Amino acid sequence: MPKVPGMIKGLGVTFGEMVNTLKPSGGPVTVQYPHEKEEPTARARGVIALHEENCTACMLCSRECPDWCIYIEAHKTLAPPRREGGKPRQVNDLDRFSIDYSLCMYCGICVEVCPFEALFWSPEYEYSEVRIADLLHDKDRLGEWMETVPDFEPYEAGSEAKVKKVPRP
Amino acid sequence: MNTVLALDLAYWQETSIKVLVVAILVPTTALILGIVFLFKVMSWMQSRLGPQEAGPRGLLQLLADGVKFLQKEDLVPDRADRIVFKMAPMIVLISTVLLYVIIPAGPDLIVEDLPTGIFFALAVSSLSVIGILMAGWASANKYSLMGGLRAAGQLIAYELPMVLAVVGVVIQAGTLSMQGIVLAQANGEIFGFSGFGNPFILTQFVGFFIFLAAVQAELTQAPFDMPVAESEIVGGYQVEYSGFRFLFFFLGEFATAFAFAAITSVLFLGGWYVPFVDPTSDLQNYLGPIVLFGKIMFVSFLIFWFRFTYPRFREDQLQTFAWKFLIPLSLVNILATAVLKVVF
Amino acid sequence: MTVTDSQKLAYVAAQAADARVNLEFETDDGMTLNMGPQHPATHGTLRIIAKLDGEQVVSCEPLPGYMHRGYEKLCEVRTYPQVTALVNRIDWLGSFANEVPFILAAEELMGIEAPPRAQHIRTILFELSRVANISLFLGDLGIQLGGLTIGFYAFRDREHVLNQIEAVTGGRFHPNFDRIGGLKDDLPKGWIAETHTAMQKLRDFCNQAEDLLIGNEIFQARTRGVGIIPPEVALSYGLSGPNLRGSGVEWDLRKHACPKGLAYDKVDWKVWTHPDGDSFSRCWIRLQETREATKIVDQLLDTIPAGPVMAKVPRIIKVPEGEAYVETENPLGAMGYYVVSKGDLVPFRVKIRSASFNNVSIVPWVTRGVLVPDVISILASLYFILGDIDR
Amino acid sequence: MEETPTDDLREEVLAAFAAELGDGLLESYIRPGNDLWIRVTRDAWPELASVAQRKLGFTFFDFLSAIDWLPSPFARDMDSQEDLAVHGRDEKAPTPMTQGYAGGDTRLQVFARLLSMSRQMGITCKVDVPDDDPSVPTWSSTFAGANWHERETCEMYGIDFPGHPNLIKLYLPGAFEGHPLRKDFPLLARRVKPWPGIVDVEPMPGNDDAEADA
Repeated sequence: MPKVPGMIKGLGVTFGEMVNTLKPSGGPVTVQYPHEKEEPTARARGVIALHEENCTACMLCSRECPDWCIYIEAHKTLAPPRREGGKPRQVNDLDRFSIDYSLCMYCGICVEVCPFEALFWSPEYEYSEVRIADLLHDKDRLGEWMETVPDFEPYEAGSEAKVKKVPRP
Repeated sequence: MNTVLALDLAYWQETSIKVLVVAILVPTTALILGIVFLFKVMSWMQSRLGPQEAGPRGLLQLLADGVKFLQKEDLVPDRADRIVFKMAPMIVLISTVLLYVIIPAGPDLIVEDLPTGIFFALAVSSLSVIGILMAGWASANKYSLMGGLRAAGQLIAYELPMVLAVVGVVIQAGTLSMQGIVLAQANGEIFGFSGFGNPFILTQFVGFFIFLAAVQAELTQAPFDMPVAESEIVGGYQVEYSGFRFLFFFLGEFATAFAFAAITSVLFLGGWYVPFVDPTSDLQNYLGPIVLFGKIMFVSFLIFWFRFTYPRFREDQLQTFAWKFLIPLSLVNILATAVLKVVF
Repeated sequence: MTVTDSQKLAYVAAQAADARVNLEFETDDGMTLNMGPQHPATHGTLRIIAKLDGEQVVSCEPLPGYMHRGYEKLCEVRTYPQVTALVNRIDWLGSFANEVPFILAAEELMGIEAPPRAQHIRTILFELSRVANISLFLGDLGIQLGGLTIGFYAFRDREHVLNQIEAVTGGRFHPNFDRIGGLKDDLPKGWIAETHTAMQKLRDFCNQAEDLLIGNEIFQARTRGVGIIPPEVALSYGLSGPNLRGSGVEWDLRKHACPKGLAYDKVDWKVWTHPDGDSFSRCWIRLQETREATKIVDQLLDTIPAGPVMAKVPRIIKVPEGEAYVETENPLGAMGYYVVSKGDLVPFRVKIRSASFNNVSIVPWVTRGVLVPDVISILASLYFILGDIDR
Repeated sequence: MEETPTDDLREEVLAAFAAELGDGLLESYIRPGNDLWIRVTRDAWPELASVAQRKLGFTFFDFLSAIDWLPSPFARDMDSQEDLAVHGRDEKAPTPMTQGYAGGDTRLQVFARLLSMSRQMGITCKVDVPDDDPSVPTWSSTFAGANWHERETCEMYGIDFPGHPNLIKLYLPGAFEGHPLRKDFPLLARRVKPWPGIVDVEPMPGNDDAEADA
């Protein structure tokens, strides 16, 4: 049989929330999405950006990818020597670096295994497409995301990890 | 005799105006309740804003939804009883429309002041049970059938406490006429002070709460929403309905909520009576509807507030609650009212 | 759009398979009610076939498998670091917790132990995923029982936890943050203070949930004395987590058999049990556990030791030959990974023991003779995640 | 955890099982302070369940499953693809079949895990399943929870559980053929698409030893 207290408390909760939503200091928790946007955190895994200069086509990311969604093609070419008077170096020049975001499960393994710091996470998330084939981002598109990559955050006290740097042009 | 319409109309003219008024009122009131409570108040209580895109602050959203429903295909299940299936929403809506006949909004603003007004209201409101049962049966769907049967059991169970709660008011007012009940409250006095009249909620508060609980059940609103229980039987008798037939159910539900809120205001809160104004004055015809509307919104708020707060009962618990608690309580209330009526 | 013959054949085969299942469950008297795979009460694609007599359930049989992804097979072709990205998806509401037992099992095989700082942060994230998971349970419970409002509060307040998880791991739902020998990264600056605030908000939410739902008389009438599971039955079905503690068995892997690599021994907290074994006790225990978890997080946040978050591990991880089974107290119950290694890059066999699988297998037993609305409240109180049943 | 007392605990449990089961207990393995494995004959398998539950306090049923010890003919799938691309031939020698802890003689083994709350320890029980008669007596009469686990094992490994009340498919559609968790069942998702990890770097034109330099 319904007793009063629990039911009255419930009414109080909903009424209180209504007042809280309506009063200027409270407001709703929802965000009217296309008009206003929430800022994701700096570490958010939104989209993978490629810093092409650092990539050596070592295929590590492509191999470690659990979904097999990174496609890399490259060719050998000669680059100017690092020191003056040295021999020209032989480097791998990227022909193709594509990530298929319709397969990607955003695990971040590719970013983690990259030994040359060529891949970065960007919190950008607005790149949905009407056609699924358009989700295959080529190396130019991946390169454009570099602008949106935020700096790495400093660490909490007691940490021994070093803050990495994002390469900027 | 004051009259708003100082016109002398022929019977057919008067009747067609009345039909028109009811035909406009039913969807309008449903829209108002839908937007204000279902969309806005519910959203606020859930810490959000509700629809924002259609119209200023999303106020036209329900209109847009209505248009959308009209555009949808009118689906009839293959094995449904076609005639009964198509008729059911109409019957629910007819029961709602008939309720509006006896609601007074002013001394002269009433479609028909039947001498047995409240009796008529309770009678036609149970008509919707037949519509719901028809819908549940004709859909050829197990969920619909369960929903329809639950609705029938529930509405019949709550008809009784509702009638018994009204009896207390009727005893006190000494009339079944809606206008008579309003006037009885308007002419009453609280310990010799007659400014507010004497709304029956003061003497009939037990009746008021029984009536409110019964209204909640009658409208199949939570905590008594088993007939449509979304998470159990996925909408119950409405499962197979689409397009404008679903819209009819929707209109019926909210217009009935409005009508019952109006009846509650008339029975317990003094109806259209504007305090400190002579009940027979012509001002009542202008201010009365506003006062009544305010009261209706208050009662609707209570109804929807409960709806948005409580989880639902189980079917057998609901019956227990009706038969073992509400009905004995209302009988005691009648007894007490009658005794006090005789004593004073 | 053209339909090929093979598509037609596949459709016919699917229909025939469906019809056969229906036939298997058709009764000669009474009514068979098919709930799901699309049904609001099954949050996911669980199909339940109930034989009814009026509104009373004669027998009720869940049919899982609509979301079976074959993780045990998929794990066999993935390297150890890749598996964590996969198992995130098992119990998607408390996803970090899925990684932990697997990593602990691999650590055990390799003989590595994570540094204390990593153990602490791991435990914090573990508890945060518990809070995220169970707070949504409280909301879902309301939705199942007809009180919609609490569901919105749950989504609102779970967001605080998800934001904290995201700030560390970068993923809201699939953190993929736990590594063999430690963690992927350290905490960002200011995170500890923010998490304290979030935990306070979650405690407020728990109070709201208690006022709005758990303390409500209608809710209690719906759940008390419904779906009673005695302790012996719970044990023989392998029920775990709050479902087991709701039957009065005091057994919490965090307290009684905590595997190495988690910092539960450093905090002071209580294991809640309830003697009744009914739906209400299971819900009530989950509410208390959410509160307890916020307290654990608060304590751990204040005592994080300094140091590295990663032990020395080889760059290419090859796990030595052996077998290990590690189970932890996940939000849904005991979750364990039986890892068999052949000294290769990939595990040879991974048996995933998920909590919901055992928890749901009791449904046919516990729903005999109850009413249809009780099936809903029992399912809601047993609390399963489809991904956790089907894996 | 100190090593010696827990070790004694597991030795004691093992001795208790040996006393109850007699010849039924074939082999055992103890990882000190951590875990205990035992392997029994197929005939002793149901007895093991009732002894564990009623006499030795292993009342909590954790899980039951099976394991296929056949070395995978496909490995990770991509391994063979990589080798073929780089070396032009499959260099992997077939590995011999070895069983894990507590030994075994057959390709398929059913294993289950029980937990004792009073002792706060678990035990993994194994039983050999002969290839020509893949069946193991059911546990579902002792541990009700084994019902679903045995259904899953049956469809995934093709092992019969005589005495099981309702051994129908749990996950897979009724018409599904094959036993997916057996090692010789290919994982098609990894075969329909070439592995993108094969090195695809074009050498310098006219430079034949580019590959050797790289």
